[in-house]
Amino acid sequence: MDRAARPAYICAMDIGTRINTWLHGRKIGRDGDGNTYYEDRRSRGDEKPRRWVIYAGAAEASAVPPEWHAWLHYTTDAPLPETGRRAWQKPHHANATGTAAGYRPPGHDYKGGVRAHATGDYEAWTPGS
Amino acid sequence: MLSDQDRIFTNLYGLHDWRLAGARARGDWDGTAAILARGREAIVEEMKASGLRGRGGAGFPTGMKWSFMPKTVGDRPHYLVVNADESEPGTCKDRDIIRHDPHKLIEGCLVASFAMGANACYIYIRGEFYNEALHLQAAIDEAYAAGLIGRNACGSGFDFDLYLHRGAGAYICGEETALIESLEGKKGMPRLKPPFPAAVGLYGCPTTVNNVESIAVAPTILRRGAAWFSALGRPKNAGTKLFCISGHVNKPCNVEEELGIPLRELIDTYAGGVRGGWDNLLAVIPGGSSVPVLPKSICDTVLMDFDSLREVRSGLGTAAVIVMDKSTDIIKAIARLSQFYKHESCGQCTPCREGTGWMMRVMNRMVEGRAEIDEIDTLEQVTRQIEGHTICALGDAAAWPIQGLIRHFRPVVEERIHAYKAAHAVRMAAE
Amino acid sequence: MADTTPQAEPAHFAFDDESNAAIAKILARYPAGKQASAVLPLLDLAQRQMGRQTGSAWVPRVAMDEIARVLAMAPIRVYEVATFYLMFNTAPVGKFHLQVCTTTPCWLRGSDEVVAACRKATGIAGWKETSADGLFTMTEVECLGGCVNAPILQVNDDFYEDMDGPRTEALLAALKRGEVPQPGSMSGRQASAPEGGPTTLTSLTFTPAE
Amino acid sequence: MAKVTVDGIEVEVPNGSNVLQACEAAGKEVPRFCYHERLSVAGNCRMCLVEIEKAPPKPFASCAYPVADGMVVHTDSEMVRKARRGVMEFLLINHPLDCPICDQGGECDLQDQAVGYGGDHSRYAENKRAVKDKNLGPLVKTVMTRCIHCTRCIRFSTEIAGVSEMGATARGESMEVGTYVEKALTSELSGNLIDICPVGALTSKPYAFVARPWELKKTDSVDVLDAVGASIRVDARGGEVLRILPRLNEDVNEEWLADKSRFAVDGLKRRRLDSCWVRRDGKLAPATWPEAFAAIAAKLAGLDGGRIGAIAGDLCDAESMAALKDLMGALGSANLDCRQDGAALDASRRDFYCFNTSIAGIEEADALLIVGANPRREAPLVNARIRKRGLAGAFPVAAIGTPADLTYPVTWLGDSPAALAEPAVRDMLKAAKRPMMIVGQGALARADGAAVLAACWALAAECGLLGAEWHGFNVLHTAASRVGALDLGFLPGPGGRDLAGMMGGGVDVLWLLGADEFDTSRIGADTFVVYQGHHGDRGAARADVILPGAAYTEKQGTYVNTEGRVQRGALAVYPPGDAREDWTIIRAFAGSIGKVLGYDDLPALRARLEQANPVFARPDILPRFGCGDLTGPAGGGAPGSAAFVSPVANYYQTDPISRASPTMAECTAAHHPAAALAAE
Repeated sequence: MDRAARPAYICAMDIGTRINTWLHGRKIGRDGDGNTYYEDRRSRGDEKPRRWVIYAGAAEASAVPPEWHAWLHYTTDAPLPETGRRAWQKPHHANATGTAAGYRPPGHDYKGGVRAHATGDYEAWTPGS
Repeated sequence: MLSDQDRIFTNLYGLHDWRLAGARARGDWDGTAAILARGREAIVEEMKASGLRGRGGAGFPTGMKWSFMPKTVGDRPHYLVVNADESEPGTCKDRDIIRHDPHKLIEGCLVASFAMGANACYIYIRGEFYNEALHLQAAIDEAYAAGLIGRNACGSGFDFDLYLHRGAGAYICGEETALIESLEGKKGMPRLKPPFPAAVGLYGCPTTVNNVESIAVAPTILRRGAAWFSALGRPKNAGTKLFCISGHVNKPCNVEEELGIPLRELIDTYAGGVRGGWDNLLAVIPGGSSVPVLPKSICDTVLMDFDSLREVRSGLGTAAVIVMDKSTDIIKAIARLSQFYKHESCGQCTPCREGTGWMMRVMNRMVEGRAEIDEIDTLEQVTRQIEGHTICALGDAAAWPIQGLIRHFRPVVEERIHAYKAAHAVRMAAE
Repeated sequence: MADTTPQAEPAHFAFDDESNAAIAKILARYPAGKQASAVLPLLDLAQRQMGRQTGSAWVPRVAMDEIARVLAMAPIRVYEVATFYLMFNTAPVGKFHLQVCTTTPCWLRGSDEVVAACRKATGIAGWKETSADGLFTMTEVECLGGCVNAPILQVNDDFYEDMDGPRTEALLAALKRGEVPQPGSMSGRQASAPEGGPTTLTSLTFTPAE
Repeated sequence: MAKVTVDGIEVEVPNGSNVLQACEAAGKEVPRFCYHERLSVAGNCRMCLVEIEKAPPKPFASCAYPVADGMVVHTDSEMVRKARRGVMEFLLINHPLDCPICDQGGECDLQDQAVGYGGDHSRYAENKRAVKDKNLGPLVKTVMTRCIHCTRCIRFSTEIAGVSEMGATARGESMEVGTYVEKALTSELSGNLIDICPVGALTSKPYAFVARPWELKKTDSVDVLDAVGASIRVDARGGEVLRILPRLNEDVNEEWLADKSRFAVDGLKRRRLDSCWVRRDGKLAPATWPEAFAAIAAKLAGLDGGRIGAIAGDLCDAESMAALKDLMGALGSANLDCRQDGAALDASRRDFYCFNTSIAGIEEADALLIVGANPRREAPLVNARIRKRGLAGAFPVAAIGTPADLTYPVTWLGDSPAALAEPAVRDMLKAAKRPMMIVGQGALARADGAAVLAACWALAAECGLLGAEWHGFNVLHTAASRVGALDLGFLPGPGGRDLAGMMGGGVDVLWLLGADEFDTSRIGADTFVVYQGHHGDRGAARADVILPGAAYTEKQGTYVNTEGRVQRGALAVYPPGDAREDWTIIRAFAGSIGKVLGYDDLPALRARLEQANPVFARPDILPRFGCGDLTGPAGGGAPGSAAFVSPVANYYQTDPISRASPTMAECTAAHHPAAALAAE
């Protein structure tokens, strides 16, 4: 099943979060995938300001890129810049397990092809060996 | 002050002849046959009446220990084993008995063995006492030649063989069951008790293990009577005792004195006083390394006997008085003892094998001050985790000096830690 | 730890006549069937024989195997014993085995100076090392049981008592010259009596019976 | 009996038990590392501390404290919990926290007990101790840094295995467990060190980093690599048997397992027969089952039953042997034999060929004569029992054969049958109340075997080994299938030929059911050989048709051990490739040539077994019996003068599985360099 296909607005929790965001949230920024990040507008005394994300699409925690993940979890005070990425850094993707994009081994019912023969767990005798 | 006439070890300093002729001149081997003629029961009763408590450290009544041996000799022979594995830091009394008064010990072996129905006795002497062992062996040979021991010892009709066995450098062999193991040709690893040696000891036979001093005083007690001996000292702490006074005193020495002598009198009278005067005293370890250290405030008044020292949460141990003056780094002195116990742990049971190393390492850091304040409590808890959880008493012995240090000198330890922190904070700031 | 360096380990060990005579005496001390008791004395004997024969008193593994054979024990039991007790050297040592006691009573009386003097005179840096001339091996030992005569330096079998830095240096210099000074207190006092002579037992005189 | 109250539960335990046993009796778990029921008490781990009322206020090591009547024990008081936490902390300070890469992980006493009784963090800030690993040979891997010095391994090797090779050298913190001199352990029971080690210090070398215990499917089964029939647990993952462990069976193996049975497991993955082969034009070519059956049927067509023969091998299950016997019967052949070594076994009475005293019964005996056997090599677990009995004292053991170290004192009286006449033999046996005799295959597998067997029986009858309550006559087998085959009568029928008679063209078609232990070159050049088995070994090399069968871990088989104990093995994994359970092959072949064997499934076949011999109706149970009839086995001639030679020269390679095992080859190289060289 493809989660992205599900309309986001019908989720009740999402509506509550949107109202709360409208009342208390201060927008901090938006990542490349369109997920928007908020922080409490007012101070909460000694406690840390709450930080949250409104997903562009289905709520999928692994969709948060590392730059924003650090900020969201109070590792950094400000989100890390998304620019200046190194050549070996791959673009961020949400965990695809369970979606159509997930990995399937050759021979999987949805993938087709031939499953590798289970070999190597014993060594057969041949004449003369 | 004990009069010379009441001293048992009259050749303590080796001023006189240690051989048989000299020993006889000092009264040894006098009427031994008559003592034996009193019979097993009478000898044990006399020893009980004398109130002699074992001189090896634990202070268990010697007569009672002898009475634990089976009354009749069954198919298993009885053995007396004399513990001459004197290795407790601070202690050097048995060495003087062996090299200067060996016949007292040999006579004691005969009498004690007779009292326990043992026809054979082994003296387990620590291997480092090589020259002392030569003396003792020569004395044993003399006694055999003179018919004092061997077949029909002293003409009493009792056959008695005495053998000398040299150890090879292991403190733990001073523990009675470890000593038996070692004597059987194994590693000196203490045995589980029960069964106790009086039931299953050397070669699986009933065995009693006694300290050299306990055995060596026996003939004199039996000759002069239990009443004489018990009149010396204090109630329940009867008799005389060899004290070894070492460390920061003007004249370190061994001396025989009554039990119950005030510590200060002992040091001032015999050892020439503390270096730099009594007020320069920092602390005293009153009974060999295994007992907790005492600060000066307690040393001022404490009496040197089993019960008085127990009251101040220390012990008489082997009566080895280690004196430390104010110049001493007390933490280092105790840390060195921790190293001793780590080195001498036999490694058999877990708390001691692992704990002694742990304590040593923490203590070594504390010497520098490279520690945290709450580590003092951790260290204290570690000592409690060792104490009472081990097969033999070495675990306790390793724990007590540190407990004594923390009990009486915690401020010193804390100060050292603060000083280290201060010194290093400055350096860190400067960097 | 286990194995010693192969070049040091002799290929063969057998007790010589002197040792064999001693073994017979030693075995007589223990009840029949309990000959394992003799393992400590025999290890000591083997070490002394090695000292006699090679100048280095230590117990090679072949000697342990020989002892196991003589006493009908499993060799591992002999290895266990030989490594458990400190006095058995499982690696070669110098002609003079300097055993410095540094336990608290000796340390209080200045064993650090003795150690420093030993280092200076022999050029040995660490414990269990042998000097370049092969004469000295220095070992840190625990309490030697002569605490009122501290500090103590044990050279092979002999205790040298009441040491300090200069006395240590003098002793080692004498050993190097081939002299063996009289063991005992280096300050000249009488055994464990206080400095300046005994203060007790002075009123007693003894005359031999006949 | 002593009444002891443990945590409020009152239990009665025999006098002389220890407190730990009393706690177990009360159902209270007491953690322990050094204590082991079958080893002497060391009391050194200090983990089993309990509180005892009216004793000094300190915790006591329950394993070393004898019970007393009226004792009140607490295993869960505050003092006990604190003490255990303390000991656990000490054990862990120098134990590496390398559980993720430790093979003991998941079945580690230290791990389990640290969770159950330890604290939640370490206060030890110093460096941990590191210890050099020891090389104990090809079977036992060491990571000595993990050692907690419980000395179980030292006590096991000294007490149970009887080889004093392990020890603890040096002392205190520097104490190290090992052999001091680097050497492979010479015990046939060394694998048990892995089981008794409570931590990951001693682990299996061949199994290192192979699997985690929770990944394995465990199947209870029976070992067939010697005739003891030890209870085992087969641990498999997927189609692979990864390891074999002993299972508790007081009557047979206690909780031990011999090294070959444990470590030959990698032989199950090599040289496997996984498809049919048919010899065409002198060369074996792969074939399908119908092709193979057709080839055999073609050869059998029109052949007289007397020209057909069958030989059963040493690892066969009773089911396949029964099926093969029935097939031969249907073909009209009486040429059957299971004695590849030619042992002169008399199957006319069961007690002529069984270990009648039973293995556990050894502990009741009070004298032992061994004739022509080396139990240490032929049946290490029987040898361990003999040693256990010997340690209990008053157990003279005499032996006739080639002197060898059997790990207990043995009086060697001679090496040939002549020694049976030694007066010392009779003196020893007659002086005993319950004497026993073990006759090995080395005494029977020879030309004068029948005479030796009769002479041994006569000696037994004379010396009081055969009483109404006590049966002291024992035959020690080396082949797991042998007693089962004898029970089924897998022997030449009336007029049938034995193995020797089938050689050299004695038959035209010879069916080898896993028979690899005889010289196949003796088979006549024109004899058509069908080899049914699981390993390509001597038999397969000579075969004209190969039918792939199942190894003992791959079928539900019944085996009868040397005692005559009927035991059932279980299927742990399926046979590889086209291989099938052996009895189904025979059943299918019979069907293909139109013969009816009378059973189509395992229950029916087992009913057939029971019909053939009622002993098969009672698996696992071994009734003890005396000897009612002193009549001896048929003798024949007088014993010769040749010396007895044990049939097992190299313990590590005795059958197709162990010969295929690389681990066993390594052991052979380590312990029998000459044999290893000859194999190459």
